[in-house]
Amino acid sequence: MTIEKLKPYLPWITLVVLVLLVGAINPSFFNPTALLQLVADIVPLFIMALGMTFAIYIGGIDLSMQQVANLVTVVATVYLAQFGVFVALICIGAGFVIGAVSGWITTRQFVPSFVATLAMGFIALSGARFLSGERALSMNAEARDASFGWMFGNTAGVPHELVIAGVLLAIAWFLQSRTTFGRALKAVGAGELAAVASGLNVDRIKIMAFALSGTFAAIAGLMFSVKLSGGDANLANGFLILAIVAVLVGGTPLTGGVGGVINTLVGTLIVVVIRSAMVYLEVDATMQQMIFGIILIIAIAMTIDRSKMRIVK
Amino acid sequence: MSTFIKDFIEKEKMNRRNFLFASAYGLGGAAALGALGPSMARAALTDPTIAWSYRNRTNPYWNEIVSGGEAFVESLGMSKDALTHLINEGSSEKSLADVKAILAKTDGNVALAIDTNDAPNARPVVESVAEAGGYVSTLWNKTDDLHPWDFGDNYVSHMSWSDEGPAEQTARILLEAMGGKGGVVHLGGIASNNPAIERLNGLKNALKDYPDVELLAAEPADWDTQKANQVMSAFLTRYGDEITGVHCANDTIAYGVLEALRAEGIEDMPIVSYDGNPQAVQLVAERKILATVFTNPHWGGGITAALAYHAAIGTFKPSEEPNEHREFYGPTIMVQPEDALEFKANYLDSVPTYDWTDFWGPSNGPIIYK
Amino acid sequence: MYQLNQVDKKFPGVHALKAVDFEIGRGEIVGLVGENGAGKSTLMKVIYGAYQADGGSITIDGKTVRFQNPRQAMDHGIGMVFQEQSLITNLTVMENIFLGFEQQFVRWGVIDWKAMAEAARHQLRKVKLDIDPATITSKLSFAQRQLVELAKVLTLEERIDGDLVILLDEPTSVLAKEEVELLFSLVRELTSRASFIFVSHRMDEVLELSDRIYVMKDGAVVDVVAHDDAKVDAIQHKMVGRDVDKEYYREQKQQPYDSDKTLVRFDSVSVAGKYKDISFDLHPGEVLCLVGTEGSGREAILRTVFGLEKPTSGTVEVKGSSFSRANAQEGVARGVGYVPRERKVEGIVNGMNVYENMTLSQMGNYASKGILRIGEEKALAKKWIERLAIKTPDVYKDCGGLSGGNQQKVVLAKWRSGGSDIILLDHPTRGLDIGAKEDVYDMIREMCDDGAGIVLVADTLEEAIGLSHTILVLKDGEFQKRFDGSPGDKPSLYDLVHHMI
Amino acid sequence: MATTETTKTIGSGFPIGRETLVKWAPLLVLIVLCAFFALMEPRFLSTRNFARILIAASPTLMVAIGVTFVIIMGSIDLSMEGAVSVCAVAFAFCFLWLGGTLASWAWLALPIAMLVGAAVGFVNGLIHVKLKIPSFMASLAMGFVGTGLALMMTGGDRIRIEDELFRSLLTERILNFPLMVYVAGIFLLIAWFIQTRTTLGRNFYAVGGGEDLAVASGLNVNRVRIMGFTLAGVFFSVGALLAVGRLGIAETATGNNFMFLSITAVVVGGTALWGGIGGVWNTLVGVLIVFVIGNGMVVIGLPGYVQDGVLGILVILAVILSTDRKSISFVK
Repeated sequence: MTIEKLKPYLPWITLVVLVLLVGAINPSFFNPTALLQLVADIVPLFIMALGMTFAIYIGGIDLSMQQVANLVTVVATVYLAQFGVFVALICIGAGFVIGAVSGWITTRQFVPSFVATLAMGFIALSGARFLSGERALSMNAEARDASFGWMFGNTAGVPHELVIAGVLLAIAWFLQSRTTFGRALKAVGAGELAAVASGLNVDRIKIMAFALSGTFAAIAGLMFSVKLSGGDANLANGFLILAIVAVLVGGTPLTGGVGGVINTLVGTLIVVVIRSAMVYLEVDATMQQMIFGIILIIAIAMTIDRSKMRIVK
Repeated sequence: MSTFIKDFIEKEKMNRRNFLFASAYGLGGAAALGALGPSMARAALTDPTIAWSYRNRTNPYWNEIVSGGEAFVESLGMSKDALTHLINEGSSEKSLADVKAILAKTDGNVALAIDTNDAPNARPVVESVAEAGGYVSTLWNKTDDLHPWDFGDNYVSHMSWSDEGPAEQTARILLEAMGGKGGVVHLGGIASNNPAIERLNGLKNALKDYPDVELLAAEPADWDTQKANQVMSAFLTRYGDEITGVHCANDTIAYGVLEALRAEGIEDMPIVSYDGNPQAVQLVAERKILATVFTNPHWGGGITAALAYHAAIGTFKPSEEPNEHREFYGPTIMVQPEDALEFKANYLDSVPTYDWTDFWGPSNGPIIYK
Repeated sequence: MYQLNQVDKKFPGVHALKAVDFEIGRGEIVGLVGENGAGKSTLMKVIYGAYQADGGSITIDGKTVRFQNPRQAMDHGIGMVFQEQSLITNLTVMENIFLGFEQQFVRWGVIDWKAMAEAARHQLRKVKLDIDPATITSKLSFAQRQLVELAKVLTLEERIDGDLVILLDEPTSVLAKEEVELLFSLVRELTSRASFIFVSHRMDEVLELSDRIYVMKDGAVVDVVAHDDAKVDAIQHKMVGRDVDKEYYREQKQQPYDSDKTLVRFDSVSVAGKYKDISFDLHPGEVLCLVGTEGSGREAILRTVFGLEKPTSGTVEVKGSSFSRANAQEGVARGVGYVPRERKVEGIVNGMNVYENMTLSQMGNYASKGILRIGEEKALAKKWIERLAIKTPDVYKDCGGLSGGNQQKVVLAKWRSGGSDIILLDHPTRGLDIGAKEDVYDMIREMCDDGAGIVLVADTLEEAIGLSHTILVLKDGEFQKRFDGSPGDKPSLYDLVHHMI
Repeated sequence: MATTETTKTIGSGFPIGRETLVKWAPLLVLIVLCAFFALMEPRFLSTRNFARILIAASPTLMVAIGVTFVIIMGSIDLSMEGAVSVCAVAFAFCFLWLGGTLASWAWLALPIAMLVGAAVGFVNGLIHVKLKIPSFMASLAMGFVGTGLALMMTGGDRIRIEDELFRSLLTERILNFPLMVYVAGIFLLIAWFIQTRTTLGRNFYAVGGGEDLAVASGLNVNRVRIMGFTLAGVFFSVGALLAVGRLGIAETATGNNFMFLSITAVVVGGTALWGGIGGVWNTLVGVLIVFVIGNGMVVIGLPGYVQDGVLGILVILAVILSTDRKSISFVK
């Protein structure tokens, strides 16, 4: 029975164990400001994972997020001078629309989200390549600082990125657990047919979930673009798999209806700890990938709650 | 934060160089002056961690770069394991995160050599290293408005290669071999990568003098052998015998092209490539490739680390060096069939021992912006 | 021959089997009855090897055996016929029959399809089913599937030399009357070769078929009755531990309905391929029962009222106007509530707790601008838990973990608390024990008293007759006959069956 | 990622045409695509071009067939990139170490590579089944491990295989098609054989059609699962061998891009991600569709930046056309 009670906390426990392990081997890991900075740096990844949580929470997946973010870095860079801070609206709108179209293709055309979002990602990539003229673009530094300088920097030692992440997390958490929409998401993830039979507009809910993941991808892309002060069609590469891994390690399985945004927070932190442990523990360059894979297996084996899964596929 | 905006407005009228310097500090300034502050003041470091941050280990080019870095570390009397490897796997996000991690771990006591994966990523990397008091030398990728001299001593140097000229030279060799007529196809790198753009421009420049040669098509092959193979196959369908020469953006692409041709039994197609990988040089010696351009990644990898290290320990003071010592082109050596074997013996089979304190000897002049 | 001695099984927090003694002789048909949660399914799982007993012993012909999995049980001649959907629908009939035992047809690593088809035909003959063994199972009717299921278990005949014990778990729940008769005669024939354990909620069938009947309650065997001594009342008394109300279907509570108002009007409605030309009116306080065999169009009519099916012709009016689009949202918005047959899939959301399930169809009532008032939700759930005596530790309990009857109560509470006054009940008492059934019947009467109209597809004909004001008999999607049933003047079973088949 | 099939057999008064149409839709899509590209550029429709498409498609076809088995079981295998890399590299090392030409003992490197593939798949299956980790995550992580292993073995170098005999896979042609196309064809037939004529192959469908029901029938589902992943690993290794044969290079990057490509191909071919439906011929058609699109777009001279988008749109259309919408209640 005690193990049953521990289950919801397994991701947290895994995180703490990992942190202690790395810290025990290399105590310099415990520098609080450095840790804070470490966490601040993964904010775009975390936002991406937050969005991915919605897609996975309803039992789907969104593979277009990385390309949406790529597109957004280009859009943000190209139109910053013209629209200033309002370029954010264009970016977020683009993410929302792409996500909604993915959702529409999945729900109304019965194309599995794995393929639908992958294909939508290709379309977004085309857009990014076209708009960027196939070049790496950089933002006008003055315009960037004037419009988005507030995204970075510190207040009372707290990096602003963390504040943004915190706000987004709070919004996502509120959406998930305090709104009819979040409740509907859970119903769709855990029992879609029952949701239909209860008169929920399931299609719209699913389309909204993908639209949300697209929106978060756009926010992540925008932040990343501002951080790097530029954009190109490949800038956000490398986000996708890590975002998925972060969600899964956090304990939101692909079956849907279980887990949530708080899990994603833990999952992202676990991924980041593993990754920076490679640097802190000076893991041999040719071994890093393999060790990442093995630790991942161990972490997932520890964090997933199998009691909600009838059949493990 | 608000002080930052105030600063920003005040400094708006300053000249651009100084402004960038200011904004570089300004963005993260509060953090630097707050908790992390003390390390900023240090002028020189003792026994800094030497780190190389690069794309991946699955590419021979980066292996050459790293071998240079390791050779340099060994020249200091350390084991080559002393070099810290930061691998970004093609992700700018990871590149930056790894840099932050190493800075945190060493508290800024680091001499970093880096290719930032994507040009926009160079600024945040340099900013964070400078802020933590470390020393960084960059290779290949940076935006045009980012300059080492805007960061005092901490941004030691940037080395790149001007590919347009050498690519034009190889293109001329190719066009000559084609007899000045026929059709040429170009298989490029990732379209947005600067070297990919420059190498295609080189070909276009050369074509101006060969009006009878048509550029049939230019497709990105993403530096990828398999993709190059498929694109070349499709070219063969579309243009067939019209193709009388192939211009490849790098050696990896050339391998894929060669195999696509081989599958068709075409053995004598003129091909040129770029990078001078050992296998490509061997192919040049066998006249399967007519020319490649050796950029000496071994030296490049070693000297980039050496610059960061020696600046860090105070061997020289970067801010006292002229600009052409802070931003410069790396060496290029044209490899053609006649000298391929000799070249291979001199540079590849036995790697020359370089003097890692001769920072600018083999370099190729200051970087020129268009 | 086959014996369980003092078998015990415990799960965390539940003592599922308490020192159960059970035996079955050669060629015997043994009935097994009990309320849901009495331990029947646990006992069966122990018998066919899905669970291992914690205590006691299992002997076959005096030899102690212990099964780690169903496979080992099969090797000892114990087979199980599951409820309808236990064939894998994307496989052929013969593959299903020999699933897990293909090796006998494999030569040099290759499956000999001809040999398998021949062997499958042999099995199908045993159950008198004349179909091509290469048919994809999804193309069969439910009744055919049930027979294939039996044929599959009967492969044990060839495989095992010794005696066979075959468990039949609710084998008749999807069968029409004549199909049930066919099944029973088959079972009786087969007693020359096998013994049967027969589990069913239909007491009459158990009584008819079984030589002896085991009655279970709370994980223990409370009585063993011989066929000749068996009386429904007595057995039910043992099962429930109290007398079953004589007025089982609450006929005395049946009130006349208000024929002046119309909730739902069907005017010559057809859905292509499902049913055609159906007309009826549903009035407040009326229980309208659709009677027919599986596939007669009953469910499709329910789904049309709810908005899940779009009529191809005719008009459907719900509260005076027709739907503009066929979807459930509009149905729910007009006060239609749907209690589906697949309770665990469509009724409740497994993974959501009690209050979340109760407000799922009416979240708008418990939210301001999309933000939920969770406190009110919990209060609602508490109220209905009390009102319907739902057995749950608290409102946070995952509905997937409740018993069938309590799940059904949650579903009914969901609609009633939301003010639905057109309630569609599809097999509302399916799989429920007697006590829970009575609760459902009470609720149906209460809803009628509150002015709700109910369209019912009942689990049994008796239920249909007992509960309804109006009965429509359907056959192959066509209307046959309408019966009015006021208390004391109800149609007989025979009347209905006559028009059904 | 999962759906439920509504099992409504009653009143299925649909014309017979629809089911057949959906079944053949992927092939129709393929033919329409070929016709379209041929119309735009007649040279597309030449034997030599088809040979080129098949050369490019062969390794992916092998990988896609491997993952088809796993998908039929209702699971998914994302380890192909790592598996292909590690098989290619292991093959190259053994091959060179044993003599460097097929005419010597080095031919042993072929079965060794397949063993390596089987081992990767086996471990993958074990992790999935024994640790009860959903296959999506288990195989994804296993892919990292595979790539990492390949990287560790090569240190990042590429290994050239120059042996003319081995390279005859690419250079020798029978009836205008190189040997590797025939090798792929033979393995396709083997896969078809496994799918239709062996117990294991049929059990994949049983597991995909209803796992709990298969368990209740006495099927050792765990064993079937592990065998499925192992078999997938073997096909990944064949894909690796063909990839090495095509380019003469074995490296850590040999496995790149196989993951999304092969799964897209499987789905486009009409095999359902939720298991139980489809098979190796579907996968063949799916792989051909994907590669015909890729080749065709370059052949008709579509600008590079448009190609990704067009691929995306065509993939969506192909899947829509080959989905039996009436039999599905929802898709995730």
